[in-house]
Amino acid sequence: MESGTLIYEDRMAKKKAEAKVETSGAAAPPDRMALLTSMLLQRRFEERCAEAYALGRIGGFCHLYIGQEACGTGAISVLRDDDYVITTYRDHGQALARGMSPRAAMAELFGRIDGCARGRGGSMHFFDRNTNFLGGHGIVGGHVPLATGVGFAIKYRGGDQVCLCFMGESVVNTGAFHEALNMAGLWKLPVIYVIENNRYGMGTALERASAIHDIYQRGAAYDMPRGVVDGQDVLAVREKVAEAVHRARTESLPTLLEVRTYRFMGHSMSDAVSGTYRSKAELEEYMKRDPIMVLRMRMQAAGEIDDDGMAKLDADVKAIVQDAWEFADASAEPPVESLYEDVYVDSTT
Amino acid sequence: MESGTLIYEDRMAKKKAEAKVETSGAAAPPDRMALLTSMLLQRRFEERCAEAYALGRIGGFCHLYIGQEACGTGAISVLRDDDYVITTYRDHGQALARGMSPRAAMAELFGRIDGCARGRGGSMHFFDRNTNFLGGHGIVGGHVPLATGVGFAIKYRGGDQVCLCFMGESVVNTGAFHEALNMAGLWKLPVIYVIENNRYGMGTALERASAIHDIYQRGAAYDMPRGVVDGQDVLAVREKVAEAVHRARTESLPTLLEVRTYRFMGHSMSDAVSGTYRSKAELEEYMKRDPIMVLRMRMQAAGEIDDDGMAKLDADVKAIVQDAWEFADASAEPPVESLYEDVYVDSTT
Amino acid sequence: MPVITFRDALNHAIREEMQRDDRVFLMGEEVAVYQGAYKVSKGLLQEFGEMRIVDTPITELGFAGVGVGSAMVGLRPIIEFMTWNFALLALDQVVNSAAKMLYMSGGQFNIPIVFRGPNGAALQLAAQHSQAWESWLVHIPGLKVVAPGTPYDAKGLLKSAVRDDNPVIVLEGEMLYNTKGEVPSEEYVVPIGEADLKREGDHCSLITWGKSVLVALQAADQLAKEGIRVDLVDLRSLRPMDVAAIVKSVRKTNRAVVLEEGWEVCGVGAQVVDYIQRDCFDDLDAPVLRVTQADVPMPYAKNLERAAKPDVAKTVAAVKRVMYVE
Amino acid sequence: MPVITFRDALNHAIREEMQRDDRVFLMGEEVAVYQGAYKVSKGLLQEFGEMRIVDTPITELGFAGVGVGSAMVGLRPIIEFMTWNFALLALDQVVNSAAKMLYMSGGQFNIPIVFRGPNGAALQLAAQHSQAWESWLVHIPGLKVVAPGTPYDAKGLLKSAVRDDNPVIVLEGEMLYNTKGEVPSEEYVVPIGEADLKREGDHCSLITWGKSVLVALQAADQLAKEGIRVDLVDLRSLRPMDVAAIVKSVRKTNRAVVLEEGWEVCGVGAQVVDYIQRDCFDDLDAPVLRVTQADVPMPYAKNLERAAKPDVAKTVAAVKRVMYVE
Ligand SMILES: Cc1ncc(C[n+]2csc(CCOP(=O)(O)OP(=O)(O)O)c2C)c(N)n1
Ligand SMILES: Cc1ncc(C[n+]2csc(CCOP(=O)(O)OP(=O)(O)O)c2C)c(N)n1
Ligand SMILES: [Mg+2]
Ligand SMILES: [Mg+2]
Repeated sequence: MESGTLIYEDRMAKKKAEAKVETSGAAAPPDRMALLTSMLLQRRFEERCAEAYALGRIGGFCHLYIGQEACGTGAISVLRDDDYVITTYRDHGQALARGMSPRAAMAELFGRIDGCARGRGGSMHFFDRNTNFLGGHGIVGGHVPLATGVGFAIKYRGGDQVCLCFMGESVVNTGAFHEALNMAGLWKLPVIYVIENNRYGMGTALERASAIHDIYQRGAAYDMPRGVVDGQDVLAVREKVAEAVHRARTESLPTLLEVRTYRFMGHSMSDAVSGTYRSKAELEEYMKRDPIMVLRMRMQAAGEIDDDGMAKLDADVKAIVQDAWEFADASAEPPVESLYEDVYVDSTT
Repeated sequence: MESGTLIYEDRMAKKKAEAKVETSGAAAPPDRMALLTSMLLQRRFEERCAEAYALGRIGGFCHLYIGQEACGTGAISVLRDDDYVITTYRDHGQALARGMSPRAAMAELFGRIDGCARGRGGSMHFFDRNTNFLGGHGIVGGHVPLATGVGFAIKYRGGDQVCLCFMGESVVNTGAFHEALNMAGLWKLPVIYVIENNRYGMGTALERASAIHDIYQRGAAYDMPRGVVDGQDVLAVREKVAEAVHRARTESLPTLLEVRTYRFMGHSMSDAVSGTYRSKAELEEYMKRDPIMVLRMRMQAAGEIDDDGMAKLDADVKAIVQDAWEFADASAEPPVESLYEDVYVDSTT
Repeated sequence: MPVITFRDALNHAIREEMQRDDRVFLMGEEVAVYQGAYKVSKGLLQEFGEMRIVDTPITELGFAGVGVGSAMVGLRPIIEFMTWNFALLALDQVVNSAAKMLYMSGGQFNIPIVFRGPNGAALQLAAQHSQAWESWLVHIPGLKVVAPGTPYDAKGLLKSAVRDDNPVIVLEGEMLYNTKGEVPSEEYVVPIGEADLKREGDHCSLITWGKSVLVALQAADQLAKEGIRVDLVDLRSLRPMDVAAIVKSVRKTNRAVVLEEGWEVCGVGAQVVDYIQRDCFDDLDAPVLRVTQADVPMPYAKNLERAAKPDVAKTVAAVKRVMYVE
Repeated sequence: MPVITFRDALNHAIREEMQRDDRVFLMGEEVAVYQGAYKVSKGLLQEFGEMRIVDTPITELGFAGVGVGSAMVGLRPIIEFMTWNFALLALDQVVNSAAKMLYMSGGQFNIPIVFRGPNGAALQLAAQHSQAWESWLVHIPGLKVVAPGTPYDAKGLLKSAVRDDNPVIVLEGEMLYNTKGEVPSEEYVVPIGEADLKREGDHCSLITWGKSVLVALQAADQLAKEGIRVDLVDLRSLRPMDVAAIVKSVRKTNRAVVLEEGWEVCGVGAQVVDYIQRDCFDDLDAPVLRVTQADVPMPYAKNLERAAKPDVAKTVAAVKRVMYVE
């Protein structure tokens, strides 16, 4: 276990060493190919998750990100390595976007010792100290105060990092959200709260859960800069988040950003893709704006990729996912004797 | 123990029997003398509370309402008997305004069997089934969801009652407030949330606790009708609350009303009146707008009361309070054998 | 007798009580349009409409309080927590409003409310979704707590809970919803506070409740094959607890094992042990042993989860230990 | 040795640890400008400034989470709850974030945080402000829990808590803040997990912690006058608990009484009883008895409150009962 001090000094040193090239809120020109690759990796990874779940290789709850990849990918693409990311149980895509190894991710889902949480966390609790990926949290709203706390720590240390906090649109109705955003607004903390508004919290349409429907307007209650963006367009997300990150880094101000998206799968593996609470027609309508397709089309139009290139990319990505599967499969179960480890650390400062 | 059914039917019968005279949002012409009397009664009652506390006749926490009487008095004055009132630990004034007998109130403070909660509740937990006074709650924010629940019950039964929910301005930062107001806005419930903004939550100025300072604007997050009013002017409060009550009764809509006031005493009996967190000068400035004085001056100008009349009224009110003290003093302690009563009712439906 | 699932038993209890008393309503996340996260409320929206089957935002604290407020003025809510794990957020309302209101109002406001939902671990749901909450809830005077293990008890206890004029906690088991059992078509209730002897024996008392009743039954079967006759006391209600039934059993067997899903430290089993040593001090031939979850947050990995949970083998071993067998 | 109050002992512990380590900060309601609702943080704002002594809005859930979040990235927060009664609102963060984070992250994120504040009843504060929470907190693996009864232990344990790399709960007593005791001026810590024998005797073990230590000392004095020599085990830490110290004492006395402020059902005392009957089965000459709060929400009236609380007379009576005296 690394001590808190080391981590702190590491980060500070790193931060200082870094040339700070950003000078305005505008994002550096996007590496579109990298964005496309990341989104495709997430998609292929999760398609295999669904397969593994059906085979019983993955257990418990498993919430797929398919359809929402542009949100996490665009947002995370503007971060520095020493920034922080924190999210909900719907965490596979963002973890991969942040650079978690697909092997560690798949091994975690398989409940193996080489998983990103040694097999203790599972789908809902991805963690990765190396990429400052702070989880993977299961209680709706519960991680939002944590994000505010990360922002507090950044300000406490006088750093210029930021914390990116993802959540679903249902979260805005929870008390935890309210308490956390009020403090972030009051204390001016460098946190970007990204609401991935996929229109449903499980089977409840947002209009049946929130008294107002323009979710980002909740920011008014906390005097917080706010905005809304098309969540199927990774470049648009990237741009909006870049502005917010700039504001956070340079002025230590929080932002509430609503990203309008849609999930193409059921809420979790046990939920039908459509039926009770949303129609097949609605789903199909939204699927026309697949975020991967949206970017690919744009790149194709600009001559940055062609069908062959796409096929090659897909094959590469699939090979990575296949490798992750094989790695996970070969990884050992955590030893039963390790059951009592990690309840406490045996150290003091 | 009366059963829920009986209460329900009682109220319904009563409601139907009542001629519904109100036809607009405007309050009936105020009985100013009644308002003055009520406020003066609260003031004199609480002055004796302070005395009793110093003598050790009252124990525990004791939060006085002195300076804020116009808020509760004006608001409650527009209610019907079958409406509901719910509030915080700072509940003496509102209970009296609602018609609780000063005897039952003082006996409760003395911890006696004839108290409004049999001596079990004390200062923070006044309850009175007869006047639909639903308490007296000690956890900041905790009673706000209860108020929303009362509104839900009214709508469920198809009644046209309303629920008046008082709270301090600190409450708007709690998760409970947020969750409760979102539901009231979403479901359109007949609840009037009255924020008594006395500028401090214990020793914390509102500007140091809330990201926005125009508290009533929090209503925007819940699509809720909202407003602000001078809380030292009982007539102004009455008028604003009357509008809200009308909206609740006729359209089943909630309202968030900020009432700007000031407490003339410390937060509780153990808090100095001024010092650490507010200056004597500030206090004195605010005390110039004593709500009782404000109304009295207006009535005096209109020839509705003169100095003699005021002296007479004061003497009457003091006599009532003296009687309450003597009653409380003569009332027995709750029998020790009753300790285990009221944990459960021994009934089913 | 008809054989139905635990889920349907609960569903029927709610439906019957809602038909019987129009002050009863069901509120919670996904109970209406979605027909219940675990389908306990299936069909109820269609039968009772959206005023009585109410979907809420994700606001456990808020809607628990809404329930209590409505109960203060005469309604009789059934509040469904999607799971008790999320109810942790609502416990201020359960404890400070529901449980204490009658007392602190001097007897004026009783709160006839039911808080129900699945409790304890299902399969591989990891640390935040796998907690058994009974010992916390049982600690609080003003609450009643029941934890049925069979469809029969589930229906009968839930009906009693709805009719009770006090707040009642109903702890269900996600893993129980699909289990089946006989449930009479005629009206019946199971009184709160009465244990049920699920298996008679004179060698050792095995005391449990809720989901663990299934484990205990299997353990009893296995022990029977080895000639060990277990007296299986299913507490069913945890507050009030049928201490007399426990004492009666231990006086007969002189030995006891308490099996529970939750953690050891201050678990309900500790209280059961306290009652036994106090009231059966001279009857005991061995210390009472407990079988509980390992003292760790629940791990995700299948093998670790299995190792962490109490099970038939651990129960059998504990019974043998108190019998000084092997 | 200097004699100081319990309040000052805590104040000094915080100050010294904040001087020692600039990652340590104090956050809570009224800790800064107001100098603490109970003045534990007096002078600290002036010494450390507003970035390290932080007033919060009334948002127990929120600021508990802020603490945990800051601890994930290397700070070492001390979170003050004005009282543990309000901390009920924050328990999701204490349990699901602080206690479980290390486990569910596979050992990557330990949470070095202290949650502290007054616990249990003061005087006439009635039902919502008078609850003792230890049995809930002790139930949870991943937390450590301490409950000092003297200024010496308060300072030493709080310092250990701040230095510990795990979440530690510190339960203080509002009624203890003004009590005085010897506290060395030199640096020291009291290790978490070690009980302290506050009085030696061979007739009966009296086991307690926190505020009840004072009651137990008075009871021991009174019993001594009647020739009954009590072995007074002050647990000080409740998780981990010094079971060896309990066992050692009971092996010597063959009798035990457990005294606690909280309710009986699933109280910490039940767990102590469980350990004793398990590990000292053959040593006991009488059932272990418990002295607890009456099983009711706390009433306001002075006489009822007195009747509800455990006290010296009840403790003395219990010791005599296990000694079969009178
Ligand atoms: C406090 C709490 N209540 C309920 C749940 C169960 N639950 C898990 S996800 C979810 C819906 C969340 O919807 P949203 O925030 O929109 O995120 P999405 O799943 O759409 O990404 C619910 C109700 C929970 N995990 N935590
Ligand atoms: C959840 C909770 N946290 C803290 C407290 C302690 N406390 C009691 S009153 C109070 C201040 C409330 O201020 P405000 O809401 O403005 O009401 P006021 O006292 O000014 O009427 C605090 C912090 C409490 N009772 N409940
Ligand atoms: Mg959603
Ligand atoms: Mg205030």
